[in-house]
Amino acid sequence: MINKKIKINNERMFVDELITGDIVDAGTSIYFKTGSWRSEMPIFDKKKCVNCLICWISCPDSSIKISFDTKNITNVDGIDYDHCKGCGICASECPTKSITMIEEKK
Amino acid sequence: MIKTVSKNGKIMAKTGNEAIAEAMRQIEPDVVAAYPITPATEIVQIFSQFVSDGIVKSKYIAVESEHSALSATIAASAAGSRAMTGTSSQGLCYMSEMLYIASGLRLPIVMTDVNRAISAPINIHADHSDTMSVRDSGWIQIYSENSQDAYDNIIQAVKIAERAMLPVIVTMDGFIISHCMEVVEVYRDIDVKKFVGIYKPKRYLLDIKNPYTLGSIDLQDYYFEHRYQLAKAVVDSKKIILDVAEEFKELFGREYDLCEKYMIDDAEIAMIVLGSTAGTIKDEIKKIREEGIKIGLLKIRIYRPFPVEQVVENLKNIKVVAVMDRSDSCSGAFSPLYSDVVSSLYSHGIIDIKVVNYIYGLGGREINNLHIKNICDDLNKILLGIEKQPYEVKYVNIRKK
Amino acid sequence: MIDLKDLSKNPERFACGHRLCSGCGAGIVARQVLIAASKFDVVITSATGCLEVSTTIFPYTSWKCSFFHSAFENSAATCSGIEAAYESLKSKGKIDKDIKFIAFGGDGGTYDIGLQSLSGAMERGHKMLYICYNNEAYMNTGIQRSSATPIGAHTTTVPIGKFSYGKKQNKKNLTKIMIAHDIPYVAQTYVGNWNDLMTKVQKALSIDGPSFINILTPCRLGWNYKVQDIMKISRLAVDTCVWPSYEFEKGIYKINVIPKQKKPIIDFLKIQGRFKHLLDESKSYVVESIQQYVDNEWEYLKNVSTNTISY
Amino acid sequence: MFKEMIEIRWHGRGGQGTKTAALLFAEVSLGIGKYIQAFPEYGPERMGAPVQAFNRISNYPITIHSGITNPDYVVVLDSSIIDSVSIDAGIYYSSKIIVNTSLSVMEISKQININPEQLYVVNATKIALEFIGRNIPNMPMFGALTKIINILDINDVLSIVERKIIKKFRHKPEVIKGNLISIKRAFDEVKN
Repeated sequence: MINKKIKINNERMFVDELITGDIVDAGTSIYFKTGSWRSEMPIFDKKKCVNCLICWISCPDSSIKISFDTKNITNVDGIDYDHCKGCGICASECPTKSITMIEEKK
Repeated sequence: MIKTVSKNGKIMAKTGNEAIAEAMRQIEPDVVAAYPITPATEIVQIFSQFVSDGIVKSKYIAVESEHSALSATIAASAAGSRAMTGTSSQGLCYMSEMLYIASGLRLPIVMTDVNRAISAPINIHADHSDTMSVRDSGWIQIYSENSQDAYDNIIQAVKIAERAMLPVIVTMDGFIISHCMEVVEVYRDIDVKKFVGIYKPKRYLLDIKNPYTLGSIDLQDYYFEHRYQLAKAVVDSKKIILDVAEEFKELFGREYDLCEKYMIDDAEIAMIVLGSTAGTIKDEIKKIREEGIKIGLLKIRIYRPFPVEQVVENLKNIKVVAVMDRSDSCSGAFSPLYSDVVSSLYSHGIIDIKVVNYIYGLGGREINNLHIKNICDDLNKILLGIEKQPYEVKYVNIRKK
Repeated sequence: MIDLKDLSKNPERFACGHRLCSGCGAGIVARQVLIAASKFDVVITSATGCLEVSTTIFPYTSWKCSFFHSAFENSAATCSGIEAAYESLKSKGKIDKDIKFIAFGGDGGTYDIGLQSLSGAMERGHKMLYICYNNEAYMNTGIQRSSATPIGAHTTTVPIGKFSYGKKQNKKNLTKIMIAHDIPYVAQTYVGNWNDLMTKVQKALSIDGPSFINILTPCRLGWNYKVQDIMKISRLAVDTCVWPSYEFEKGIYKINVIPKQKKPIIDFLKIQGRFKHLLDESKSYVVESIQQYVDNEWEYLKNVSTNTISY
Repeated sequence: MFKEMIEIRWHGRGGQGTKTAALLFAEVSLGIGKYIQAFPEYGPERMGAPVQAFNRISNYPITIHSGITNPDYVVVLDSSIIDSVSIDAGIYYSSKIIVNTSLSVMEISKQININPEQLYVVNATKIALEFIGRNIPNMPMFGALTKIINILDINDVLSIVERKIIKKFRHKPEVIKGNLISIKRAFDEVKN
């Protein structure tokens, strides 16, 4: 119930709707968008990428999107712009320079 | 032979500490985390012997401080286990931060506090300064008059806590009760276990299939609602406390209420008190009554939530009341129990009653029948108009030139 | 060796949408720890601090596993309470799963206010992993000095000034203190080496008893560097030997990363705003004394280490 | 005649079993159906230092929780404390004092200025050494008090005490026997 309300309209809950105690359902922060924090934005070039996953493991914001191909091998798909804060660590760490930072267009 | 109240009870000689340890053995909580402090040490000493002897299957954590004792107890409770602890005085002060957290997180922890004065000067004897210092922490506070009370209260506390989702502190006066061997009726293990039942929390951290976050940060948008929820729960717990008392009476025969009335129905003057001194006052009231003075006693058993309605109901026809505080607010604005009594009366429009605040027994200072008789004489003089109601706090049995 | 491809197949347990600073090291630590622990069910506790307040702003939480916070100084005691409850419920047959317990704390909550609680929990031998994400100052409250703050660093409670070059004391060597507890596993690692960090986490979790990992976690705000340079800076800490990567397992020291060429400490200091004032000629004696301290500690570590293992 | 409530004060030194005697006296009294209280002089107990312990015994529930200021009986486990402790504090005309001593009533009476009619003596140390083998005079003094207080049957006392200590000394039956004999001996020997 709590998730739904946050998900749909970010509405504040009334006291009667709150679970007893200071409880939050797991993983609800995905409904909080931090993408607007960016001043620079990472651009991912799939062609250069070797799927080493260093960007994925280095990202503090869990914002590198991955998927699994038919052989169940992990592929890097790109950036979750809803949450990426534009820190540029991925670009800086990428061994094949598949990610570059550009100015965020407002 | 002394008759038992309960059908299957057994009369035993136990100190307050032994009675609490006995109740804890019967309750057999999953986790106990505690740190030694006089005069509460015996409780955990006896209990850890039960653990060492395999008499209970509880896990005992001998932590390195009271702060960690309550921290670990809170965590164990949040994890889904029935958790208990115990302390006194400085230990309770050191736990203070965690007390507020336990109630804020709505964890049904049961703790014993053996009432002892707060330093400085360091003193190991009874007064209520420790529990009074955390009276607004959102814990239910139950005061015990004697070892039997302490034993019965701790058993009821488990049920109250789990039903109200609030932590409960059961207190008894240091040494006066904790170290005094008295007659205690101990119930059968099986009956106590049946009464407290099995703890089934709705949500708990070890339920890893249903993970959640407990102890998040509230900003301006939610803190107020959560604290309101807590305050309401504490006030609403009065009904739960009475329900549990009713169930207790059914199974064990002993009656409990938020307050205990003693010869107060036709009284003109009365005393209000917490803890062991109630017994001494009862003893003296019996004698004073023989002189034809209509005096009664209202013993507050449940101090938090404060039994506002019962206090009003029982005092509304009284002319002069002595509120006996075993702690001092050092404020000039009267002491905790007095403030609660007077605001209860005033909020209900009862203003033509004379209420006098007596502070007694700090650091274990003796309070006996003679002192109580003197207070009664004071009240009687005010009743008869011989003396005026004093405008300041009166200190009992203090050496002053 | 950590296989990222393999680990990436497990569900992510540290959700996006938290409110740590852009490029925050604590976020990297939390994620990598959880990813390293992928094959276990875990319960997490945390001390009050950046990580906790930024990841659990009601009604949002970034934790997809059970997470508990109660206060600043008691992450270890809290974790020990949960572990005790687990042991109790397991012995009574109420729980059958294997669960691991991880406590997080910053350097303030670990080196300073939480030291007693940590020491107690470690001494009692609870099966738990304590992780200190060490950013060398109280960053959550705005960069105040802690006992983990290194000599010469500028903080808001020991600011540089006419009569001050920042903190005058060396940082406390907490890793050594934890080693002195004689617990089965103690390690030091850093954010710039996911392989080293995650291997140590896995090792710690495989051990039957308490373990402690001290992770150097640069803070962009407090250390004042270019946000994307976090990995570079922490690697420099290892290459200059001011923060060696080593472990202490069952009484044996092992250095895990030996720099190919030990770099002078100035290389580490000069790219951080918190040490900028030390570059002035008049403060060269401070830099020299830091170099001396680093050299001594490094020699000591080499002497006590019986061998070297790199991950 | 049994007063509504009897109050007893025990004097001794830390380590002599003063508190134990009071606790045991309460348990024995409970065993014959009395309401009881037993409490030590509150505070840390230190070996060798003078200590006190108290009892209340009644046919009715005891609600009073103050200290005992006017004891009906005073039991002194160690006569060497007479000089430093006022064992006569709060006593009144019918209080009775029982002292462990090798001296006579008259000698003690002179020493502490108490009416000899209120005074009783027994050489509990000698009895303890003879039958228990150690100078722990609490058990014999227990027997002496039983005699003077005259509300407990000595046979009840012996059987209840045996039941209480049998667990502790399961492997030392001679200790149990010694304790019981010393109680009985002091019961017989205490005199005015």
